[in-house]
Amino acid sequence: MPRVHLMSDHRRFTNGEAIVESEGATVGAVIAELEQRYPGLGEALTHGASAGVNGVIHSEPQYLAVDPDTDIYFVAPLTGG
Amino acid sequence: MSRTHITCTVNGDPVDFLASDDTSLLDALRDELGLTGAKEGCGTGDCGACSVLIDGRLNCSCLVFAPEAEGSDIVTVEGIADGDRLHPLQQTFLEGAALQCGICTPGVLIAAKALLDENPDPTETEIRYALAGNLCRCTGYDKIIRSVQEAAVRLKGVVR
Amino acid sequence: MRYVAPTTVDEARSLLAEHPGSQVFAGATDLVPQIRAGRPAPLVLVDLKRIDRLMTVTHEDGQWRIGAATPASDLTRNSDFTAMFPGLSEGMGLIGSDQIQNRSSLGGNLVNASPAADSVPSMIANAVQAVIATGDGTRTVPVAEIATGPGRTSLADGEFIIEFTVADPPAGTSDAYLRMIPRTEMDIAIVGSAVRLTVDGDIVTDANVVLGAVAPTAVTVPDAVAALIGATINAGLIDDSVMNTLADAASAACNPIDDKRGTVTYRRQVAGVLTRRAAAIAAGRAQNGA
Amino acid sequence: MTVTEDRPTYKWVGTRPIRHDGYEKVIGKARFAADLNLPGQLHAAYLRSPHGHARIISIDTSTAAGMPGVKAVVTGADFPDLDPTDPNFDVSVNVMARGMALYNGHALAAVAASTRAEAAAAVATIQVEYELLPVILTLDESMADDAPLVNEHNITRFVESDGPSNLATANVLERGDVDAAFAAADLVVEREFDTAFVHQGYIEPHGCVVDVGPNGKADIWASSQGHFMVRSLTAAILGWEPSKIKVTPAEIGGGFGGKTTIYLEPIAARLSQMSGRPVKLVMTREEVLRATGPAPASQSRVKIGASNDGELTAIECWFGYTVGCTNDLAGLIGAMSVASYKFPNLKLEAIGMLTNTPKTAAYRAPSAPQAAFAIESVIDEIAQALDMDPIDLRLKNAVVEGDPTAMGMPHPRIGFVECLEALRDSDHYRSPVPDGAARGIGSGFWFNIGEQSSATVNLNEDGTATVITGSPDIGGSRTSMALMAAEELGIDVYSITPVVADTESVGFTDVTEGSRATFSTGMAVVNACRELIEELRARAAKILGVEQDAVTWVDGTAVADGHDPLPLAAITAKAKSTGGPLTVTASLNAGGAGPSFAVHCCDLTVDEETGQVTILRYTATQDAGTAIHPSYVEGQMQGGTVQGIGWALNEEYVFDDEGSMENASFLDYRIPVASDLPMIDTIVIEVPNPAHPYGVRGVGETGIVPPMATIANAIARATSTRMTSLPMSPPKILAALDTP
Repeated sequence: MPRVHLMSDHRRFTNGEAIVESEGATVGAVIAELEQRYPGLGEALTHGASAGVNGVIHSEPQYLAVDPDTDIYFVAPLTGG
Repeated sequence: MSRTHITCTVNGDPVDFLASDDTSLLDALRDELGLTGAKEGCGTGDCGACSVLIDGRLNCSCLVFAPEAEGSDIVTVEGIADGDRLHPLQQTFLEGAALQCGICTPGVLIAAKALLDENPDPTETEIRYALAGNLCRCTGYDKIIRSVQEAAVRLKGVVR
Repeated sequence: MRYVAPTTVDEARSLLAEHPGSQVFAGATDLVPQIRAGRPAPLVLVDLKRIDRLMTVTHEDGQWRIGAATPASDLTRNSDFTAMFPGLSEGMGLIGSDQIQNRSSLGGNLVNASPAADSVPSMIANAVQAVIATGDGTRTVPVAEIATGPGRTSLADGEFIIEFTVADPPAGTSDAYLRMIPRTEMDIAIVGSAVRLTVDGDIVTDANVVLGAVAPTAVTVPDAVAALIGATINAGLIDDSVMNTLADAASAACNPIDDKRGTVTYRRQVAGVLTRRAAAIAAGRAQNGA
Repeated sequence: MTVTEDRPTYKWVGTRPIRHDGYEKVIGKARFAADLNLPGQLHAAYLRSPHGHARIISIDTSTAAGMPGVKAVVTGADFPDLDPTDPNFDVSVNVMARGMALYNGHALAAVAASTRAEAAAAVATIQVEYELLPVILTLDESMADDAPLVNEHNITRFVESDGPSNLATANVLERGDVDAAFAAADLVVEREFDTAFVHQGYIEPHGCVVDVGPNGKADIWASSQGHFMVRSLTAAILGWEPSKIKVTPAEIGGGFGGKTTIYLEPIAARLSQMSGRPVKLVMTREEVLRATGPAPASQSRVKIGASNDGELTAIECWFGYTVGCTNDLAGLIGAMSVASYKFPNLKLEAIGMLTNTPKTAAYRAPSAPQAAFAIESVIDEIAQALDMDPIDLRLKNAVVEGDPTAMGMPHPRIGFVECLEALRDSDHYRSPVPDGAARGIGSGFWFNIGEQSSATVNLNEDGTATVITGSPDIGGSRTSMALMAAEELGIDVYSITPVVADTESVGFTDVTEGSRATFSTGMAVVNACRELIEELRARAAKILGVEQDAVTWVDGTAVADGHDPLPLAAITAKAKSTGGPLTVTASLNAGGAGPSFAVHCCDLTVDEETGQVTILRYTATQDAGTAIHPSYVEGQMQGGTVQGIGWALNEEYVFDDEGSMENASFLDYRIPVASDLPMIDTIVIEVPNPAHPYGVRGVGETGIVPPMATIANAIARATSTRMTSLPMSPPKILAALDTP
């Protein structure tokens, strides 16, 4: 099962859990499953975060495929100058 | 506002144009004569992007009123090449990557030319102080200074 | 706004008389930014640069005559003038970039009446006189009497400066000018200090110390002069006690403001430091005619 | 000097050709935003708020509308109101105020007239009735419990919030147990720092010319860091369809992040629509400084614990940024990025607070320079306390591939250690510190990003190529595209014409930011070339009468056993008969942007009587992955460094207590001049980025991150006084030297 690493602010939905496991073939599916278990978390991840997968930051990861032993790190959106 | 008829030479060509008395020479060059080489970076003589030669002397054209140009000989960046043969400074700036965005380049080339015309063998410090009136935000000045040094070498090689 | 360029002093006089609210200019290196920042443009702009007398520099029988509209770079490139007045030449050489120095003039720098004008302290220290065109003649006053406050001068309407005169400095005399700016170029002085010394052997027989940017106008420092006169200089060095008194006098003479360029305390401290350093340079120059 | 590490030898990549756009720039023919004049164009001028914060009761433009030469006047009422939750709401409100002036300089109205003078005269007649409101300028004022609202529409992002507040964003990252680690540490150093608002300082003021035709089609000519961004933001703010807007990119006179947003185009477009005439709108320098994006000011607290043998065991930071009058997402993440060390225990908290100052914008590695100044200063203080060489201390703790970033995600392949070692072994670091001087070290990095890019490569009948992209080019990226295309196709770099095309002539491309141009757009160019090579092999197979598999592409020729190599030009000459024009478009959303690390070193002296700093020598190392065009990689390092030096020594916004900027000119907003600086020596490190065909890492931003700490650390060693407030101007240094 893909492991999801949450930003501190999103741990308020999971009463402090920093890492949660979640079923899903894409990042979007993982987020949807998390919304079921932790209402509000999915919403926060959709609008306020990018996903770091295998060392790469994706600003819109909805359809990004993930396999069972992937680590997904949710981070605040990154811009540049 | 009445407009004054002004005659002068620009880059070796006799020109005449109309400008209202409070128009700057910079705006006259750009809007009346279509020479957009000189740029406005500040309009107050603090950035040097509008530098031109007036009767051989380096000036900020944004500080000069257009009527003052009457009868003078003006050189802009469009006039420092010899036909399609670039001035050594233009050539070393290209080869030495002394420009990135290029907005300051016209003013820097004119200031560097004014320096070398008067001091063919300047030290690094002399170059830096001669170009202190030309702000550049992209290059950090390093390659500009080295390109002026290289142009000085090439110009000395040419018997003038 | 109308631009006119008289070619004689009389023509300029009548133009100014004819158009109250007109303004003379030479380099306009202060005027243009001020107009751009919203200062109302004058009705008539009188360009003085076409009057030969205001653009020429002559040196005969022990006196220099400098046209008020002469560009600063004409003087900084004049080796005879710079040899006699290194400090004054330094002051003008610091007024902005080469582009600015090819236009800014002694007259403009003085009449713009910025407290931080770089040429004014050295002009005062060298007792430069200003020859002013009045309604129908001229009057001559020391430069120190021209600026009366930020942006204000003692010139009446219609008056303008024709030229400056300064006598050759007596033997054993030299001067120096230092200023404090955050960068190495292109800034308005936070503090400026001009020192002129006359030395006989190794005794200081005459001195003048004038500060810029630390009061509404350039300010002379009598206590500093008193500290210098009679001091001994060996091998170009003034002894420390004199230097400390000199520096304290300079700091005490400051009546500066806090502004975006410097604080009161900073200006006071640095005024003392620069005066000490300028005095050392002037002493070295005066003693060995550097 | 380039230190190259296990990289294939290329024919073109890594050479230093003259940039393709250089000729026009040195003869003064290159056209920047203000260089275009259209027949019949009007000139527009702004009315800007003279107050730091005021409700606009009424705006009366009737007199202005009747003034001579005036053809159109707009105020906030002439633009649709977006919903505060709309992502473009903040930009829209900043382009033109809606009932509320949020800062001194905020645009309230604009007039288009036949001449600039007539427009300005008309602006002066506009009557505005204000209700003055309290002005918030500093972090403390904004954070105060009873602080009035800076912007009543602000909803905090990332965290739960119950209604409008002055808190724009908040971010926390944690790992391990910092308190336990501090208790166990041999040495703990804690310091507070602050930095001022600074501006990107591009020499070209913002400018555009917009011509809206009778059919409602808008033709925009503007300089920006992304003309597709200009199109989408202008469309969103006006409520027009993007397809009705064409944006042609002018040469851009510097941006550094400050032109990744828009200010003028919607106003000029509306004025043009109302007047039926083209409208030219160009800012003055004063307007650029008073009303366009500065980088946020900041306060920070940094606490680091270490063992006696130099292991950095814990770091706890709090960063407070003042982000201007609207909720700016310029990424407080930057503050998090600078934990370049292993730090098993870490707690980083960053907040962004609103102030009645101009809306902030990105400025090279946004929010990282402020954080690096603080962190790298405390790390240097630890090195001093442990009497360790500052490079050795950093080497002992530097992150390598696999170590977690501050955000938890493991670093991909990075070159921080290689930069530290290169500097340690450099001539500069090996030579003794000149007497009277002191030496400082500082490091930093930036993530870089991928985002979307498109590229079209056309082969011309004579075997030359045109490479068309949508990435505006400031630092030489057009020539980098040509170099990569030349390497792929095997033809001369000067037979390639790189073009930055308008929004109707190339595929969608995101803004040039995050040092992504050479990385992402370069990748699109490479992909297009590789597709073309497949097509060329197919065409050669037809010409030679062999199977496509029998043809390989080598150095610009099709090679098949038993046949002479077929040069590219021979194939393109037969394009018609072998299948038609040879053109390929490739696009992608690039992933795998490799971080670029840098380590800087400077020698300087401090005049302890005036507080003046003189930099004697400066060396910058930085990992470029692969330097496609080394001269322009060096240029990015040198330019970023000098901006960092300006930020360190003299640049700051000076506001009066009404929020009016007192130094809105290049005279008193002091960016470094040529005589302030020595040469900036560069050591380019190449640790290839595995996620890019040529190993490219973006180099545009990292250069600005290390300088402030590098200079502060040198000043600390010169004067044994730790400067913690930027800028380290002479008055502040002298004051610090005097306090015991």
